[in-house]
Amino acid sequence: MSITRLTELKIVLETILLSSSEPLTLEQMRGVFDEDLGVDMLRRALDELRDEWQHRGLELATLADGWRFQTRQSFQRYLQRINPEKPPKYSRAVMETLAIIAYKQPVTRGDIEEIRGVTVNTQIIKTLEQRNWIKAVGHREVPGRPALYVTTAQLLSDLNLRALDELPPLAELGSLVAPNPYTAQLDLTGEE
Amino acid sequence: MSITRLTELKIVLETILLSSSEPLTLEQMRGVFDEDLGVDMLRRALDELRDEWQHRGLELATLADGWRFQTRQSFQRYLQRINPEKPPKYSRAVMETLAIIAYKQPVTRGDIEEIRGVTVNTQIIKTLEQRNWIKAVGHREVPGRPALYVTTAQLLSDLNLRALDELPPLAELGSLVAPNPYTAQLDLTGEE
Amino acid sequence: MTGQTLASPDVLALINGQPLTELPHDLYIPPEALAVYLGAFEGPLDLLLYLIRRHSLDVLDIPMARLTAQYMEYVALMRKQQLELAAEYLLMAALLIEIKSRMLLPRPVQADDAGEGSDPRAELVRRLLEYEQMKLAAENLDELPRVGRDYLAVSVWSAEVEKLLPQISADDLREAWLGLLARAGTRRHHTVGRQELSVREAMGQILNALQGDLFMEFTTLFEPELGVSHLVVKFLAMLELAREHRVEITQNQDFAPIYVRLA
Repeated sequence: MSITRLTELKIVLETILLSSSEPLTLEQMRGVFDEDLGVDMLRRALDELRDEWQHRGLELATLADGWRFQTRQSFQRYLQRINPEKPPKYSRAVMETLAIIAYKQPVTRGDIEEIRGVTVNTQIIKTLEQRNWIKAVGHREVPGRPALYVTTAQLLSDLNLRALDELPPLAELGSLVAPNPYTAQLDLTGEE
Repeated sequence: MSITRLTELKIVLETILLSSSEPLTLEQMRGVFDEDLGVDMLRRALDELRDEWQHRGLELATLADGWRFQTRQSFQRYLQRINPEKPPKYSRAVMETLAIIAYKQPVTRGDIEEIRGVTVNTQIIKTLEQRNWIKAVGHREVPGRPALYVTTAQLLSDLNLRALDELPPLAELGSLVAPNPYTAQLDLTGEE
Repeated sequence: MTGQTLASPDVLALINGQPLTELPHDLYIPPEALAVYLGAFEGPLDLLLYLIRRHSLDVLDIPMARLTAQYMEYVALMRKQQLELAAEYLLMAALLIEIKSRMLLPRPVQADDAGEGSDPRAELVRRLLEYEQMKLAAENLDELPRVGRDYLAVSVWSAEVEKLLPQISADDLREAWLGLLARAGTRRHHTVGRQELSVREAMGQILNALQGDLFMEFTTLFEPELGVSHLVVKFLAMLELAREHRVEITQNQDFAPIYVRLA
């Protein structure tokens, strides 16, 4: 491909990526061109495009559901001055419910209640569904047929991740407690 | 102004303009910077920015109510080939304005600004009026006689509701908003 | 080993082999803070974890008597404050008491394979650890850079996209209110902050401290560990009291200690 062609290709890619309200997949981007572009060519153009934006306020990010331009975190302070309203901050109840679904999926409401020790407010599930971070994907075949929840690609994209395994690793259960050499002997003496 | 400063200025301007969902006024752009930029300096930077985008797919356009990046006409054919899976979303500012009008009607622009704590962009009211979701129904008899806005039957039908009282109740929302993170710290000091 | 140590009359219990001679003193919560304070817990497991972490107890070796007693104290406080006491807290209380009573029963010397006769605390420990793991995971998740909060997705205006009108639902309006509420909530809490540092209250504290003692040294009336804002408020209160002639402030010579007493 000639240099001019590659430059043109990048201009079109930049334009469609900057104006799309959703991340674009490689397939979607290929479909835009009259001729059939190889995936390799497309990737090369995207890589170059990413490099060209290296020192600017936006970055070309690769996400679970495609590519998109997004602002760099270091520019957030400027953006906040344009739009001083803060997005909602989710309560611990909402975030814990989300964490359980993310790490233990698929789970039912009962599973979440078992882990958190409290009833799960319907509003919490609704809030997460509304944000399109979780969705029901069927039922567990037990009495009551409770819905099974999983997280969505949207959640990953919103957290700037490509796959579930990029979630922060769980703390090892063992590391949550210091090993206690006396446990065996101490069953009752500690008590009475 | 040194070349570096001007370059930095342009990077910030480019970033806020590309990421803003509504056109930005010169005043809004000036308010973003720590130091007080002269209007001349700002205009010069915007002019240079416009020139830099001359041969690309977006153009920096001057509209009645401000500046914005938009795609060039000649690139529309590429955009048409992308079938977005989801329609675009309204900005938070648009949604919050609509929510305030829906729940607190009739309200003036001043009322909305009071609740949101920021100026209401004319474009937002226009967007909602064009959608035929809100309309002005008279004036409040105070100095300036500001217009009073209410929601329309069209909004209810688009939301699939029969009456305004079918809007989600507000009372139960309180519990989902995270408690102020400082509250916990304050109370814990009583502990130490 | 256990018999020896317990022989001392002052020893209340053994914690990890160390004799415990005093009950912890830090269970006290200012009553006015209780409602907010308990509101900060996500439920009985969260409260239990707090108690365990607060007292550096080993989760794998929970002293059931102490933990149950402390937990019940909280539950009693909740009832006294007429807080909406969720059933989960009472259920947990019942569970703790059940475990404690089972621990009092003689147990088989050797636990069998089926787990019968194993430590009755085991299930509680498992749940506590699992909850703590998820609680930490939630915190980490919340810290990940999030679109809309830490950065924005970019989509510039185009005539093509403009033709597609955004669709909204009633829930979107609800979500918009949530954002408004979150901000209103921040403002509301600022008011609480002001009350916390009322000059009036500080004046009362100074007058209280001066009861009984004829003179007190000026500096002893301040608590620098509470931070600058407390110092400022205390100082304002002191000036106010002097202005109202309710205290008398004296200093014999330059750089000598300043004394305060009721006027």
